[in-house]
Amino acid sequence: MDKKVIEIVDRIDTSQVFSELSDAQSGGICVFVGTVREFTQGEEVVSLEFETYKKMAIKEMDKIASDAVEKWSLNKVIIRHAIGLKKVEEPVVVVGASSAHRDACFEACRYLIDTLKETVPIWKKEMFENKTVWVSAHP
Amino acid sequence: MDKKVIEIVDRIDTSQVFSELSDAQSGGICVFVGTVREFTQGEEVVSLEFETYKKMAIKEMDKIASDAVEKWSLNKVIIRHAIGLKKVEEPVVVVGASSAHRDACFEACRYLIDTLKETVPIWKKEMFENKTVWVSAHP
Amino acid sequence: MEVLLFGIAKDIVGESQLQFTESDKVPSSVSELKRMISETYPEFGKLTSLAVAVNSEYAEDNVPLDRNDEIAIIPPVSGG
Amino acid sequence: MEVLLFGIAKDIVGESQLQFTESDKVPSSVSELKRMISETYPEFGKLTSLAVAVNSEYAEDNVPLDRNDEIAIIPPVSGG
Repeated sequence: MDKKVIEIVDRIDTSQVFSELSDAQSGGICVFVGTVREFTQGEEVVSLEFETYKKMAIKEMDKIASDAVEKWSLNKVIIRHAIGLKKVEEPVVVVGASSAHRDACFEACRYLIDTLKETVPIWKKEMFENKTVWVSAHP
Repeated sequence: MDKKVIEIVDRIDTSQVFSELSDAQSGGICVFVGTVREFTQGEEVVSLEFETYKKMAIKEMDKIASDAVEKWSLNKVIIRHAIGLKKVEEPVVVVGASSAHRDACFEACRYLIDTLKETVPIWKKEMFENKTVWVSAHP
Repeated sequence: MEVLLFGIAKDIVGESQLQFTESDKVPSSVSELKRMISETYPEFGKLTSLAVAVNSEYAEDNVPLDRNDEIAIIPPVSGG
Repeated sequence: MEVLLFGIAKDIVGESQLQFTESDKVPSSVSELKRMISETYPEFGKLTSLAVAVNSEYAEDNVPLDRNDEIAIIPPVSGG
């Protein structure tokens, strides 16, 4: 497997992620999975819909992964985001880092998800019973 | 599933951990897996052997999990440690936390592994080509 | 010149692309594009932020636009 | 009185349990137990730390020991 896995997929399978990040030089693997939460600010979410500018999103995800590999000397890194309609409890994003020691993989994993949320052109629409909202669009 | 999963096992299966931590009230799941690294301080490790005082270890792991659930309002938490002989790349410990927002699950996950390493009566012997070392036993 | 639209930008305009066909109305820079769309569609002025990508990279306001560039409006992102 | 041994403690003593059979030599507190084993097995003095568990809980030095307690020597832990 390549050192970096960067993907936009229709459906995320969380069962293989630790195998994908496994490495003989790693003592620690940290993975974050973002999932659809039933309530947001007290309102019941029916589903989320994700849309992307795929070509640019892959580029931005690759930059984040490369920066993390360099900064924390990671052995492997994964950034995988799902698009389309997602129901409650479904995984929508997986980021993970594999490194010699645990400090590095924890810090890198946090960096991956925080930076993804800031820069990667993916948009999330929350579908409630009676309305839809593009998240973060308005102040 | 119970809110807390506390286990000492012979072999760790990482493929189910995100399913185990899945929860409709969670937007984030953070998991750390500790694995056997091939080299430690430049020397090649053949394998690790873990031994435990099981009754006490389960009690201590349960305290750590309960403290984390309370402090970070976790929806689910897992602490699972393997014992016996482990070869390079094999998982030896899995800790994970599931929470509404990602700050909580990251902080809790870090707390789980850091505290486990400080208080849970489990002992690790590193087997090199020509010697064995009980880790941390001597200054 | 074509401009790709995503997320709320697509909803505001009601299309997935903007077309600038008359040569005297083609924006020559990122800042001019932003100004033109905000004048035509005041809803853009209410967004948290508004970015433009040129050839699938974020572009500063002073970046010039060419009709062969791949240009996209990037409303506030919300992945993850 | 039986004392369980784990990890390097088991290696130092060469057994998985210590037996205190003569009534005049049974330690009456955690601190006395620590002192007795360190005198008999000086290797314990070289460890990073040495703890004792009574009924599977960490016990301070002043905790008294009863022969019905489950007592264990806890050398420096290294899980994870």
